[in-house]
Amino acid sequence: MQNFLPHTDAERQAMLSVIGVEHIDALFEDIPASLREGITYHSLPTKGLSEPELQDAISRWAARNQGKEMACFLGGGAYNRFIPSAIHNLAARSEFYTAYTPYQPEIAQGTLQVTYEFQTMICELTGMDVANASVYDGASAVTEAALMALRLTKKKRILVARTLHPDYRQVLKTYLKGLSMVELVEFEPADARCFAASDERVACVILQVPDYLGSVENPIPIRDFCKASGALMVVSADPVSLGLLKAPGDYGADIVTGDIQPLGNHLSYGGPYGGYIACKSQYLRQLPGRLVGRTTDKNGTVCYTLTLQTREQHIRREKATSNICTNQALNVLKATVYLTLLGPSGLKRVAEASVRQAHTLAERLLTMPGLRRYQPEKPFFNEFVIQLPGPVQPILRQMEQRGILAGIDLARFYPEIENGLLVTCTELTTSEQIDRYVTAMKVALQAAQGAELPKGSMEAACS
Amino acid sequence: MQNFLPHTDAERQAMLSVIGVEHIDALFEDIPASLREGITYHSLPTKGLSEPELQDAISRWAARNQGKEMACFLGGGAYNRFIPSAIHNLAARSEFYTAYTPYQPEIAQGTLQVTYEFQTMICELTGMDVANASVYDGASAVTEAALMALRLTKKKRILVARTLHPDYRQVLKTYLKGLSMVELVEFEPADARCFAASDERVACVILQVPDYLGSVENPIPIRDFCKASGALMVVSADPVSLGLLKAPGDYGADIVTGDIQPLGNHLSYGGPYGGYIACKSQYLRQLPGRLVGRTTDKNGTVCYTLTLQTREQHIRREKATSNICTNQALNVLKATVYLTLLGPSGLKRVAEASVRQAHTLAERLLTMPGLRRYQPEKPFFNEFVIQLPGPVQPILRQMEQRGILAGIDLARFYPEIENGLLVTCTELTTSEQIDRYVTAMKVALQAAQGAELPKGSMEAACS
Amino acid sequence: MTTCVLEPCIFELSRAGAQGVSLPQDEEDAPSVAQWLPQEMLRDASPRLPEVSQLEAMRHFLRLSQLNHCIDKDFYPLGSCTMKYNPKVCDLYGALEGLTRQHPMTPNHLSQGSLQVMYTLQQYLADITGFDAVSLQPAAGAQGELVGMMMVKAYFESIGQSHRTEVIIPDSAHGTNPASAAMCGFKVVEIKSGKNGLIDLDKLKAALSDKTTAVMLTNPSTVGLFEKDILEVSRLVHEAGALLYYDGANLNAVMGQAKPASMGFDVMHINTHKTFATPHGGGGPGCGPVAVTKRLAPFLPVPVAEFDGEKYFLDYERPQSIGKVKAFYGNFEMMARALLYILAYGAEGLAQVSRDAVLNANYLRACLKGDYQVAFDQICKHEFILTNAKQKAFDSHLNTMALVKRLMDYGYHPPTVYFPLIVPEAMMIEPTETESKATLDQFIAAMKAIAEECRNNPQLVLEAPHTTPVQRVDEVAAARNPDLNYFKPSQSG
Amino acid sequence: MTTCVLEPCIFELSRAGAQGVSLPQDEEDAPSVAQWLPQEMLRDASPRLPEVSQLEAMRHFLRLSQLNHCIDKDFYPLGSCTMKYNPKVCDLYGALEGLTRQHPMTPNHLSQGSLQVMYTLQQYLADITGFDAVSLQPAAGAQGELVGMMMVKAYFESIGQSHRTEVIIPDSAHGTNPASAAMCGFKVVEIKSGKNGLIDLDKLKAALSDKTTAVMLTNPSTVGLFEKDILEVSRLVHEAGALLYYDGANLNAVMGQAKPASMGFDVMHINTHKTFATPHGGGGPGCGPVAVTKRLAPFLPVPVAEFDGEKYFLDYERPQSIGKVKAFYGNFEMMARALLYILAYGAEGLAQVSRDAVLNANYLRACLKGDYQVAFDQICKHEFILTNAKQKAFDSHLNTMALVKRLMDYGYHPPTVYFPLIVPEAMMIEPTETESKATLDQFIAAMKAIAEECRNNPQLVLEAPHTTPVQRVDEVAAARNPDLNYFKPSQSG
Ligand SMILES: Cc1ncc(COP(=O)(O)O)c(C=O)c1O
Ligand SMILES: Cc1ncc(COP(=O)(O)O)c(C=O)c1O
Repeated sequence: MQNFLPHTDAERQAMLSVIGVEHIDALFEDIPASLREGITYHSLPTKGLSEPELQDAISRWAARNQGKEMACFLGGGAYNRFIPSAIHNLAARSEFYTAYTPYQPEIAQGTLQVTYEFQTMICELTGMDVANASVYDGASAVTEAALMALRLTKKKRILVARTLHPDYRQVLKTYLKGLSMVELVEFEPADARCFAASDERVACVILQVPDYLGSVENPIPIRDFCKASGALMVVSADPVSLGLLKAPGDYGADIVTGDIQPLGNHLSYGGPYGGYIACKSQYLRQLPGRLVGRTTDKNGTVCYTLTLQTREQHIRREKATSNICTNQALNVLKATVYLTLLGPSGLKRVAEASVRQAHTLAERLLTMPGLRRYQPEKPFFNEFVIQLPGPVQPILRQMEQRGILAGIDLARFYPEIENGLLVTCTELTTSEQIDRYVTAMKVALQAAQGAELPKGSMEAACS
Repeated sequence: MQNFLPHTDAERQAMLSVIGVEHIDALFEDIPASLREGITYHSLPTKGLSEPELQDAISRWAARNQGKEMACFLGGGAYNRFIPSAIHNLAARSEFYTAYTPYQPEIAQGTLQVTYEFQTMICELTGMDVANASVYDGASAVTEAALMALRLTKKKRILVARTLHPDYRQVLKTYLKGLSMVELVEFEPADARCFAASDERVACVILQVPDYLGSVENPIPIRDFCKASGALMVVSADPVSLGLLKAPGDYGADIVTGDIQPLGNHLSYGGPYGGYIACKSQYLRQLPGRLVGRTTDKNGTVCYTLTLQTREQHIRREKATSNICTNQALNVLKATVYLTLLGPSGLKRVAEASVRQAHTLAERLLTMPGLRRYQPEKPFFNEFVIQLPGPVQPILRQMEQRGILAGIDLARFYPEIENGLLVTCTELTTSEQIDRYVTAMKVALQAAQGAELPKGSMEAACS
Repeated sequence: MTTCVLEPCIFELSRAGAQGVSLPQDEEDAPSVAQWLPQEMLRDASPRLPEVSQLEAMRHFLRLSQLNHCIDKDFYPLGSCTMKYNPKVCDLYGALEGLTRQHPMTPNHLSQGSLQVMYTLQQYLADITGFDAVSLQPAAGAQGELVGMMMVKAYFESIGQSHRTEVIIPDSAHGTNPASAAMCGFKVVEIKSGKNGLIDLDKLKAALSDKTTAVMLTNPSTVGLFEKDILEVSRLVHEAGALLYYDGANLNAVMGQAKPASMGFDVMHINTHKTFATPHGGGGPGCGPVAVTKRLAPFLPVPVAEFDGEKYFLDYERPQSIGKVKAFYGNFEMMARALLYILAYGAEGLAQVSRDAVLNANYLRACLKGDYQVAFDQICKHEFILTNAKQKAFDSHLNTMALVKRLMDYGYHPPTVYFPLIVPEAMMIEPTETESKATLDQFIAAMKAIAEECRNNPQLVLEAPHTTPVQRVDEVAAARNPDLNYFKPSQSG
Repeated sequence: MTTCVLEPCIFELSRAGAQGVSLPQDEEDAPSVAQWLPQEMLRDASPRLPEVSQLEAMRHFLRLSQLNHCIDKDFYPLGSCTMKYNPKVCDLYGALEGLTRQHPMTPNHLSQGSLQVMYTLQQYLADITGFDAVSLQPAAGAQGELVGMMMVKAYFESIGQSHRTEVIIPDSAHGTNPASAAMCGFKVVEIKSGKNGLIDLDKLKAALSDKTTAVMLTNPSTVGLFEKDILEVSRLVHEAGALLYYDGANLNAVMGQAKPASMGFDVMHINTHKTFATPHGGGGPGCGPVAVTKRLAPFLPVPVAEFDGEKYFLDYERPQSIGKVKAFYGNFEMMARALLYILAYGAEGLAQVSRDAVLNANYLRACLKGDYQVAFDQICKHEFILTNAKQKAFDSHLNTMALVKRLMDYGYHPPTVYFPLIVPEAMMIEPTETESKATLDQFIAAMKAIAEECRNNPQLVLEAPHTTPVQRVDEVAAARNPDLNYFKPSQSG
């Protein structure tokens, strides 16, 4: 079996003689014999699979997932959005797909210019001056922003909204654990008292707009608090929402972060996505990750290059702004093509359609007895929280049986919201799906009221 | 809706003023008003569909086809073969996919060199000296070969084997209808008498190896007949079979044709595939279709160009060797990549596996009471004909219900073969599928014996 | 500096034992296939197919691809070819196994998706052309022409007029027209075009007779002008008892403006790979549906996709059919792509396609006529013809070929040249509707720059191209000593 | 001849009103969304995103793509980066909606395919590395390092040894090692490498103390040599009560030869985008799984994929877990691709991968050592280091950067340069196993030609590259006046 290895045995032998050894083992004699003895990979197939078998394996994995056949009302930081076909065609091009990091600008202008264009688009969406070439995802983006704030303000207290994506909060917590004396304080944005008085100890306040529960809150009190406290205002935002909503820079944010998945990237069970960080230019030197700058070459041709690399680990090592090296460049390419194809009006339309479908569904659900919206006074974007009259899981199972992924059970993340279900619509949500959702919910609620659930669905509920 | 049109209305207006007219209608005044009045396309949607709607439409078409979920034992000139993934990646590249015919060699070396490589590979497979850049499909290839023979020999009689693909025979007949005095005679290859005596009137004898029914017959009597009669020997051959079987040139063929679908091209409900024609060099000037030749440019660089174009319609018009213009270049690319990836040993292995699976299945079927092979004395390749004890259609319906496309009912093409079913295996046929086939056939035969079929399946049988 | 070395031929990269893809191993006890096949029919020697690793194969073909011009990279003002942009949404086809893995012999009831595509496309094309019935079977325009002519022939046979054996074709026609008519056994009668490149009615009248089966026209004609006398032409042809064939290569100019059937045509072909944007793929595949009036419908190739109100099916019960011209049903993928294209635009969008195609052509014509001679300087349809008349005044060697080769240095594909034959030194420019004004303006600037170079530095133009991978290919040598096969480079020919 | 004009910035192509994709029209009576959102939170002005047609967008990005070097086009001898060929069969991923359209919050029982992939890959990676447990969550190698260090920290806290605060790292290490340790709040203690670029045991002993939490090593080290004293190193580290971290960037050298766990390491990361060929995509995405011994397993990030004998599920019940480092579960697509890669090779194939990777490196070393100084001239593993020592003798300006820029003119990507820091003027060459002997021989010829040029025509080398789209980019100006945003080209910085 040749697999993807090019050498024939004859060639291997010829190369060994050039090297001046008889047997390939001679090249491994520096490895202690005790390590080499009896080494096996017993759990792997001994021989590689052939390509037809590999095609078959991956098709079978895909067939064992049920998501794509169902109407998807899941969101919470990952959105089932329309992906223009041109994106795949371009991203699949070997010149983008199989290129390395553009360290050699002479032969990497493609990736470099795309990144520069991406940086600019992110600045336009966020109202910031500069943006980087990506970090891992929305969670690491907001975490890196917090670290920036710590370095910039030299203070040790971070206030984070409880309505920031729960995974992002967890990542933030995990990263900050390593740093001594840093204090991470969660606040409830609805609680006006939090920001009544300024607090000089605060390095930054982190909020999400629209927040994890879909609400669009007034950020001005927090902005004023930050101003008064000398703290940085960090906003995490779904970039699609910024097609319609005010750029955070316009209401005073200092650093804006988020995840570019909704910009033409597949859901793919959670990744790869990509984090963006944008900030005001005075914070540039503390921005982590790669940056592409525009310059000229020796002939005066406009060109692009990685720049300000002294912020990065390969130059500054333990003093770098971050340890990030490999980033999410291909996701950046997809996002850049997405924003190019949609343009400002397309992005706005996608945002508007999502908002409209969410409100249509919410209005219909809220006419149903037993369903309430959590914090009904708050305006929301394309997601909202419904409180069910009873436990969420059995209702989800019922809805699944009708081909609907009805939402995210908030029990794990927000136990204080009783029987809370986060429901998401996007521009791909159809009216027919909304009808089906409403009907299925009625049936599910009735079944739930009918005390005992049928046996099958109870079992499923435990899995 | 912008669709894929780039102009804004303002740009349109600006262009009109440069042209010197006020309104776009002024550009259409040469069309009689009576033609323009009230023109509508009532059956089309008035507005174009958006891209999400288009994505949805095509997915729904795909979902309404059931073929891909079933075990496929259909063949008969279109084969369900393994397609290496690299082919798609390369064929999807805009540089190949969206290029025009390589009339300008300076900026078309990619397509030109690929075609030259293809021509060479086809010659290697067929044992011929030259091959063209493709014609439409295997049917038009064999037809063009017949027309070549008519021109070359200036005779009027064509003998065609009844075991040539029925569609190919029909196409041949359709094309020859236009030509006065040409006589198309079908012969039964099994009938030794056909070729007992030479016949000076014959322009060519056309046979298929392996033939439509899967058999591999001895071509030597026909070769001898052709030699003796001054007729050309035309062989139509599945190129995959030529990885294992003798090149037709080695047993005396003058022109070899076939379809390149099995070389990395999708089944796609019948097309696009691609026809190849290869011949001895003395027939070159009568070869239809494009040809790529190797030459040099003004700097001495080796390069490629379309050549011998004086055979073609755009130069020779009604005297051309054929009317073909657009051909099957992208299918040629796929075939060339396929043959490159598989190499001689890979192609042989594919052929062998197909032969082996077909014989395994045949042997198991032939142990079942009531099943016979048609012409059991003949060796066969990867297809064979089973004669069922009763009508074929109800059995096919039964097999379909078990997820099996069991074969091609020969009733329309070969009514003389009673209850004949053409069964095909390829290298993708798995042992598990063979097991399922055998079991399903048993059940189907039993059901058929049980006199009446259930009502549902009878209805299906009539569709 | 390294010299520009193009890619070696794949056979030069071959190494015995290398392989580009891994196939399943034979089982240990797999029986030899030799037992089942006649010994004398087995190969003695392997074909010399290349043996390379997958990476070597990828690099080879990727590098080759980069030597190509393509519409996704830059402008292709190729007259008569309608090189428009193909929306990438059509590429979804390749990802959908429901379409790609459907065997053509799958029974109708399991192929409803494919059949729906075919049936719907037939309906739409009938509507767009104004005809009554459509066959999607022909693989390209030329085969569509052939089918059309075969039907004409069958029709006249069916009404006992087999004595009709001539087809009248103007000298401006594409080469496939006479070639197709000839393949059908007809005698081709060529008539000279009038001064505007349009039909000369007197010549037509003179040529028409009771031997005429059909007149083949392209409208707009191959000079890019609408046959203003088309209704009169149609009257004359039908009066002579003949039929009128429409070469649909230029349909892109008249959608939403006029239907070929209303013009008086009886039969036509459509090049979906021109008008409906199935891509050219380096020369194919295409799809060349034929559309006909009721009178000719019985002769369409079999099968035709039909719908019984519930299910789609393939109809073979057409006793007068000419038969088949392709195995199975035609280039199905191209049909699906054309249907997507039509759906993407809708009725209003297709009308706008033609308006913009004509707008773009007239804009280019208006902007270029100061620097180049326009063969027929009037409002054109989707294309127009320039000649070298002004340039050859500066240097008699400045022929059309020299001018367009120079265009390559500016990144453009040359226009169609030396066609139609009735205009000496023709450069036929068809911008299509998918080119933006910005692109057209850049092209205009390039053309003007070349006109300037012809004045001031003709040598620069005469030695062009300068920046392409190869330059001035020796086509004479290629034809004189044809090298068509790597292993047999010299052919007696 | 036209001058080489690179592609304009996308914003320069923008035209108000143009659009690249068509979206569904709002229904006539669609309610305005303004009613649902606070007026003051709505945008006043649109973001200046580009407005172009789909064709303009395609051309822009296609042309940009052609300015890139890529592994599918030519050799990438980038030390430490393991730029191997990615089998195209992995690209099937993108066509399978069952994988691409799976939302991460889909319940376990509806995500069995994805979970199977994750679980199986965890098992395989544990086997290959010899460790007991694996988390696939880190997005890249650097995040894997960070997770590893976090676990080390959590472990020492759990055994009451929070006083340990130092991490020992050799000066040859990749920059991410000290950066990751620092992000975790550790003090980095750098130790000088020994004469062979390997660990100096005395220096290690001197640095080890009861403050040491861990020693981070790369093995084979960044100079491409196996730490021959690794067992002794491990003994010393563990004796000091510290843990040993394995930077898996060089795993490609030792598969089938030695398992990191057997060498005595406690924790490691794997770069699937190096060893297991998930492609680099112009800089990412990657996937950086961490593997650990039983002792550290309780601290792995949540969730971990588990299997209960019937169903796969995500296990969050890990009370000692360090928490999460990524939203959801990591870069799933990269996991699927890595798993396909491992399946494509199997156990024997992976061993052969390392053998061929080492063979190729030693072959290049043997062939180049006549012309270039080899930093450590002995049998190497998968990579080795050259310097400019011989060349600078001809012209003192002939530094490493000049040499490798010249290599671009021969069509190759330069090696990794100026890394590791311990070798001045390092050129680090890692051919990987997917390069054929023919490619290596061509590369050798190019390197020899450059050596020759350095002797005879140093200016040619010093002014290189000559054939690339841009040449000698002004990086100083880029850093001095950072222009990072098209609409705000000048930043105070
Ligand atoms: C006017 C005209 N007629 C017919 C054809 C032939 O069409 P096809 O190439 O699809 O066979 C062409 C194609 O170039 C053409 O331009
Ligand atoms: C030795 C070494 N360690 C760590 C890394 C960091 O890995 P990643 O880029 O995946 O974050 C690299 C990558 O270049 C490396 O070469």
